[in-house]
Amino acid sequence: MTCRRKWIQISIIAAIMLVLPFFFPSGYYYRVGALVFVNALSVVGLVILVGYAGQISLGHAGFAGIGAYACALAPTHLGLHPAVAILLGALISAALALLIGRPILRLKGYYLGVATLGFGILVSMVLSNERALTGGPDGMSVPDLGLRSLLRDMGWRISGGEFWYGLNAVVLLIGIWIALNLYQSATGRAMRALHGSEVAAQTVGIDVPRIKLQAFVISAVYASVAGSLLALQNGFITPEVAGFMHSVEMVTMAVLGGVGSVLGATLGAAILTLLPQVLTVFAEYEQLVLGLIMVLVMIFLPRGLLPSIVAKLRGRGE
Amino acid sequence: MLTVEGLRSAYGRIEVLHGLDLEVKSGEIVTVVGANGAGKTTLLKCLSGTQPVTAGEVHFRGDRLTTVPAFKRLKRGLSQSPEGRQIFTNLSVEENLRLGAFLFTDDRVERDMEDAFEMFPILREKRNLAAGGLSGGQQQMLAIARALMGRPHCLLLDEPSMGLAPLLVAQIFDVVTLLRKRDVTVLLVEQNAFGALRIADRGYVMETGRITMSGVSGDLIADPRIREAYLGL
Amino acid sequence: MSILEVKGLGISFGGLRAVNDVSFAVKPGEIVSVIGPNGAGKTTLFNMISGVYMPGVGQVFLEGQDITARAPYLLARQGLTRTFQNLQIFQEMTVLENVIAGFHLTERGPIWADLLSWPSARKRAGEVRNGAYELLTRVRLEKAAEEEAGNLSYGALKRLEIARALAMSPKVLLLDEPAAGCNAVETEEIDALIAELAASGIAILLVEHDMKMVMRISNHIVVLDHGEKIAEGTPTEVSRNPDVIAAYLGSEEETAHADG
Amino acid sequence: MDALMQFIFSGLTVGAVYALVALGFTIIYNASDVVNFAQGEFVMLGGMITVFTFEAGLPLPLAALIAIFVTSAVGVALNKLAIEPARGAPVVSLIIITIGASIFIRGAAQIVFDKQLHRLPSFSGDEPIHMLGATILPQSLWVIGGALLVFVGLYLFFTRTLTGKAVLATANNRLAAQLVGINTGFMMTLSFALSAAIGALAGVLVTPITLVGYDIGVALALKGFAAAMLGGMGNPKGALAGGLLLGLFEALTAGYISSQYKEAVAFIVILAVLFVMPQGIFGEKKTERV
Amino acid sequence: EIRLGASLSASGGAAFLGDPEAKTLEMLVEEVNAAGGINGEEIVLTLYDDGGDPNKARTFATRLVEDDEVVAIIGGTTTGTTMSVLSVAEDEGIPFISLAGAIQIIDPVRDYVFKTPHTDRMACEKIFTDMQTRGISKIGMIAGTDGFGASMEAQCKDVAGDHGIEILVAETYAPQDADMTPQLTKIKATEGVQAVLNPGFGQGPAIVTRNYAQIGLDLPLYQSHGVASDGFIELTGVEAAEGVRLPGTALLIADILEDGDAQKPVVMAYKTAYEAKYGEAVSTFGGYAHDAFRLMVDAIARAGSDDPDEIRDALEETRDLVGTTGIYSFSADDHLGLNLSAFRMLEIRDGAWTSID
Ligand SMILES: Nc1ncnc2c1ncn2[C@@H]1O[C@H](COP(=O)(O)OP(=O)(O)OP(=O)(O)O)[C@@H](O)[C@H]1O
Ligand SMILES: Nc1ncnc2c1ncn2[C@@H]1O[C@H](COP(=O)(O)OP(=O)(O)OP(=O)(O)O)[C@@H](O)[C@H]1O
Ligand SMILES: [Mg+2]
Ligand SMILES: [Mg+2]
Repeated sequence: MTCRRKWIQISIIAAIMLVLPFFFPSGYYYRVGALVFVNALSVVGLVILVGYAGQISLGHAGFAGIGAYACALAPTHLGLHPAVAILLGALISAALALLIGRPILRLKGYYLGVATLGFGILVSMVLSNERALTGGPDGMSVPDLGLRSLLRDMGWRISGGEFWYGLNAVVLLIGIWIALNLYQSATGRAMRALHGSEVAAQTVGIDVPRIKLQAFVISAVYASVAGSLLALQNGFITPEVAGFMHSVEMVTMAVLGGVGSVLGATLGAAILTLLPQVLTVFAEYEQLVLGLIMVLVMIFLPRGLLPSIVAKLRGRGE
Repeated sequence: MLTVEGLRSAYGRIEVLHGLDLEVKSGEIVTVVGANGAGKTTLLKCLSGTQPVTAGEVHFRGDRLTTVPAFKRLKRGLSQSPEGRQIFTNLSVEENLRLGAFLFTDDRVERDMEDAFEMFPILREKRNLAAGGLSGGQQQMLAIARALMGRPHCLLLDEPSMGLAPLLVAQIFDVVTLLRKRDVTVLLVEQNAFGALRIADRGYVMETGRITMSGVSGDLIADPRIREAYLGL
Repeated sequence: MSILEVKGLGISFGGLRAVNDVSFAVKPGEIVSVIGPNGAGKTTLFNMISGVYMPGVGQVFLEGQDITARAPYLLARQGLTRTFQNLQIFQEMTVLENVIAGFHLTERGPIWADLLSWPSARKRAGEVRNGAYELLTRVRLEKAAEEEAGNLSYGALKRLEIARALAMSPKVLLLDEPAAGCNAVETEEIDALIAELAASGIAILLVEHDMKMVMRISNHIVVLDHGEKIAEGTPTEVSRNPDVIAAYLGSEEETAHADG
Repeated sequence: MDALMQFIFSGLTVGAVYALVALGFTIIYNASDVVNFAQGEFVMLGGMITVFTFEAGLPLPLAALIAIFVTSAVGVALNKLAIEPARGAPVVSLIIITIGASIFIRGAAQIVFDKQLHRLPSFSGDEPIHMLGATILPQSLWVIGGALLVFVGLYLFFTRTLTGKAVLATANNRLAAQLVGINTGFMMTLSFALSAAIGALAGVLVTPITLVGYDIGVALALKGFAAAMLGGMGNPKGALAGGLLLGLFEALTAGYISSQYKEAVAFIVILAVLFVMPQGIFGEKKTERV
Repeated sequence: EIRLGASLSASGGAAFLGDPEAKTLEMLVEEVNAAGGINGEEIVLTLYDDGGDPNKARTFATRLVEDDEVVAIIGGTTTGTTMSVLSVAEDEGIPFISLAGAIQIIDPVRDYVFKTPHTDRMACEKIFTDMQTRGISKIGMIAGTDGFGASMEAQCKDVAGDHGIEILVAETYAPQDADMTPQLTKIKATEGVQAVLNPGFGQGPAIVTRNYAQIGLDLPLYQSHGVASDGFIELTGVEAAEGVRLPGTALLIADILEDGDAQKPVVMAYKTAYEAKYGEAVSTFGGYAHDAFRLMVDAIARAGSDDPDEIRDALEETRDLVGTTGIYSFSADDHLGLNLSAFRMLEIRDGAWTSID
């Protein structure tokens, strides 16, 4: 039953991804779509950490930064192919998450928040201070993934926007599929259980520190891959990608969409990515309206968009 | 003193109280018994204002109470010792008691606190410790003592004997009896139905959100249906 | 041969000797009750045995192995689990999922299998689900299976905790006031359940203030007061012990008064 | 030696700024468990409103009072319009509300005021005071004094007054607080008003040193948050100590190790402290038993 | 109509730069349209605020090209945002004039990319030349860690040797730091330092300058063009600012320019119009936007078409266009087209700018 729900969810998203381009008036919309998918990917990862396991992170952009710079640095300095660099970035992120996760995850609530915040800041500081390597705050360019020219050689000509829209969509679908698998698995349940009560989780045999660590590492890998994809499609990267504001943006997307829900995360990412694009008509008032919308959503849909709406719909049904 | 008419209440869209009528007269001890999930706690929460009422009316000492916010009900003389104790775990025992008398600043606060310590000497021993560190039963004592600090005309007790040792259970029932002498009315929800009915004047039986029986305590104790369903005799 | 053995266990909280030099043993299939006044140290004793607190002194043995201060999840893997006096429920999961979580040790597998929804992982999940339903039926919560656990009444939650603990198929089960919040009839049901569990060979350590229940089902009783063991023995021995009567039970009349 | 003194003075000045922000967090946190990420915006409003009213010709003390008053009103409005309607929402949602509110306030400030930087004249002139071989600006003493004063006030409020206890009770168990007759809604309003007032006061005091612009809030909120966590959230002692320590770490690192990595070092110290004391230096363990 | 696009950092960390740039563009578009547009065609400006975020800047650049169908883009307040916009402009063949400082924007030369501000390197050279004439050879440096400060710091370190300047000590501060006395105390304690250079923008340089006075450092202090506006003197205070030197543009000293100066009419016109419209002082950055706009309008007018490629070609043929920053002449291998003479060495005396060239 739950398995069927998983496939329904994935099919709905896939269908939306497929149908949307028919309504795109210009190439710009592919770009925005591709961004939505990348952001959604990192937010889905965050849902595993925050929504499932109940552990906050205010520094997850740090992992995005690592993934992004792996794709910028490894090809230039190590001569690796960018695709390999994505894996390398994910590996480094995972290793780092493993390393710092142990001590950090002993902390609770806001204390964990400040520790992860510190991690994120350290990463972005290294990225912007080690100018010789990373180009400093001005950033550095990222080589092309090369996949598009490969496709072209095979006789399939697509624009950059279309290419990234497609690639990110596929990666996001895989990310969602994995997150949904996890949700209904033993590990995912253990994560949600320790979220409810750590002592009780322990008494049923759940190795709480280990499960927390798993959530942390998995979500770090999501962020890292998202960071890599972002860097590759932009062709240029600055330390902003690892900055505090990006971390906050990720958490906001997760909470806005509904922090326990993978689909909600996608929705949250979509909305917060689209909003600034829509709000440009307000020019000066953009920030004002953005803040207002955030507040209003949380007031009227306090559990996040998707869960609250679902609850409302159910209510009417009964 | 306290009258409830047609009370309905729901969690979300699931109604759990389906129109209750109930009356507590001044100076009476009235008990409500019922199985797990019957809605006893929900009833008390409606009376103390911490659970919204969807229909029906609550009147207390002549005033309509139905829409009065929870924090104003203590001022009117209605105090509750809630299920799950709900003490301030991060504050000390003494601060918990002091806050029980939040509405008062006169000298009587000190005396009431002394009374509380008389009643539960262990609380005096632990007065400066965080209440969260107390044992389960000690927390229960604190919750009752705190409710008394509010100088109620009517006291709502939700399973006051839960987690208390036999000696203390007896003592709690003694306290309730004593309160009547001080003109405090008591509405008592208890799983220890036998003990509760013994000290109560009247009793109500609740089943899945409805009152199914009511009467003078003695009659209820004698009623075979009750003896079988709730007293296990 | 005893399965659980406690030797000279003690702990202090800033000067207060909450538990002091307590020893006793439990055999498989035996029900041992720990009774004593409020604040006597019963829950603290449980906390030390189950690894939630680190004992100041003393040792705990499980099947002859020293398990003192071992992490709770490791103890769970060795077959020792417990319920809590202050409910510890996975509030935002459904009732059924709470019990499934209790099957964690049966269900868990390699993480990649979980991430990729490998057939083996799905198979295990399916089996566990059925087991969970059975347990819910046993504590009469099957109707509430899909309900969010936070919505249950207090008494129902107590039973849910027991079901979750049973999901572990423990060898030693610590129950902290399982009948609190249940009326006399409901208590009898829990009685029966506990007796049944003991009959199946589980060693049960019970804390409970309902003396009728304790006297009825215990094989052995340990009495604590102010952290010290003041008496132990069969229900009859203990109930006649003047120290126990003074510290805990009160006079016959009072006991009757309290328990009906 | 002289250099060390100079680093210490610098650290205390900056630390006092952090401490003021951290102290501002304390009250709202104590009333609701919410870290109000709009706290930095209160500081900004305090500074900006003072600058604009002062430039409009009002005397500085009056301008400052108006700023504090108006900012408190903004705090109350924030509570009434955004926090209270969301009652019962999970804490993360409330935090997102405060983040949204901070974006909103910043957006409003850039329209109502401008995007320029501004400065107020120092209260007691700019002549540096020479002490122990180093120099300190009189305005720094104002800031340090302000932080101490707010600390003492808050400390007394939470330990000596029934209202203070009622605020703590509200966060600890809102249901129980209502049962003992505490108007929890009012306690929230009160704490937002006080927090905002403290923030605004900080803004007035630090503007002569750090200048003020519509977007200074985020960085301040961040540092104040880190300081509060270092000291232990919710405890005025922790806020003061955390702020001053953070300032000192930064100044000493800048002086002796590397100015480039001074924030990094500060965060590493925070991580190290939390490793040993997971509740911060003065943070009390929440006592919840199983 | 002619569609122009812009992506600027009107908010965020670089709002300082982006805000006057945006205001300038809006003002000038109005002005040109009021005067009949370009060759009778009205200009339609689509302006986006990227908040200093390169990722957003790229999205907006794509939007400008694909959705708004602009024929040319002005913008990229910071180097990071410029680099993001740049690749879109290159890919799509849209002429783009950047308002950011880094040399990497036009070196190597890219077909469609131009820029108006001096490079950081030029600012460093101007400063070092001035130091040389004062006999200064050993200096300390304190730079902001923001893009502007870090980039200029790196450039200065790079060219210092060419001018016989040795950097004895280099410190940094974060953009929103409240006190820089530790760093300055370290510089003060460094043996042999003859002057201090502070690349940075925003409040940092003002606080550095005030701390400089506080700890009694009496060496010459050089600021960068990043703070070349009257606001800097206000924020710093007249006393502390006394004697500070920086490389600035004609715009700052419009009032005291000699009458024969070619730039005088241009800067006066811009300054008067801007200050009248917005009630705030002009800044160098607004000047960059002004120049970019003028260059673009001039090129479009000469091209006589709104074909991006023709505009690009016309831009590259620009000769002796007088702007507020300097006089521009682009060529196939120079897409900046300014020389060092565009910079003027300024000193603050009695709370006012004076030219010391
Ligand atoms: N927060 C809640 N949300 C949804 N449903 C609830 C909630 N609390 C209680 N219920 C439901 O309301 C009904 C009545 O519960 P209540 O707690 O009032 O029972 P009770 O008589 O006090 O039981 P007990 O003796 O176990 O304490 C139960 O069916 C319960 O599942
Ligand atoms: N974490 C703690 N901090 C401080 N004191 C504690 C702590 N845990 C237990 N205590 C104290 O130790 C004593 C024993 O408590 P415990 O909870 O074990 O009692 P109990 O026998 O379970 O009582 P009850 O029957 O009321 O549940 C009590 O006085 C309690 O206040
Ligand atoms: Mg109940
Ligand atoms: Mg106990």
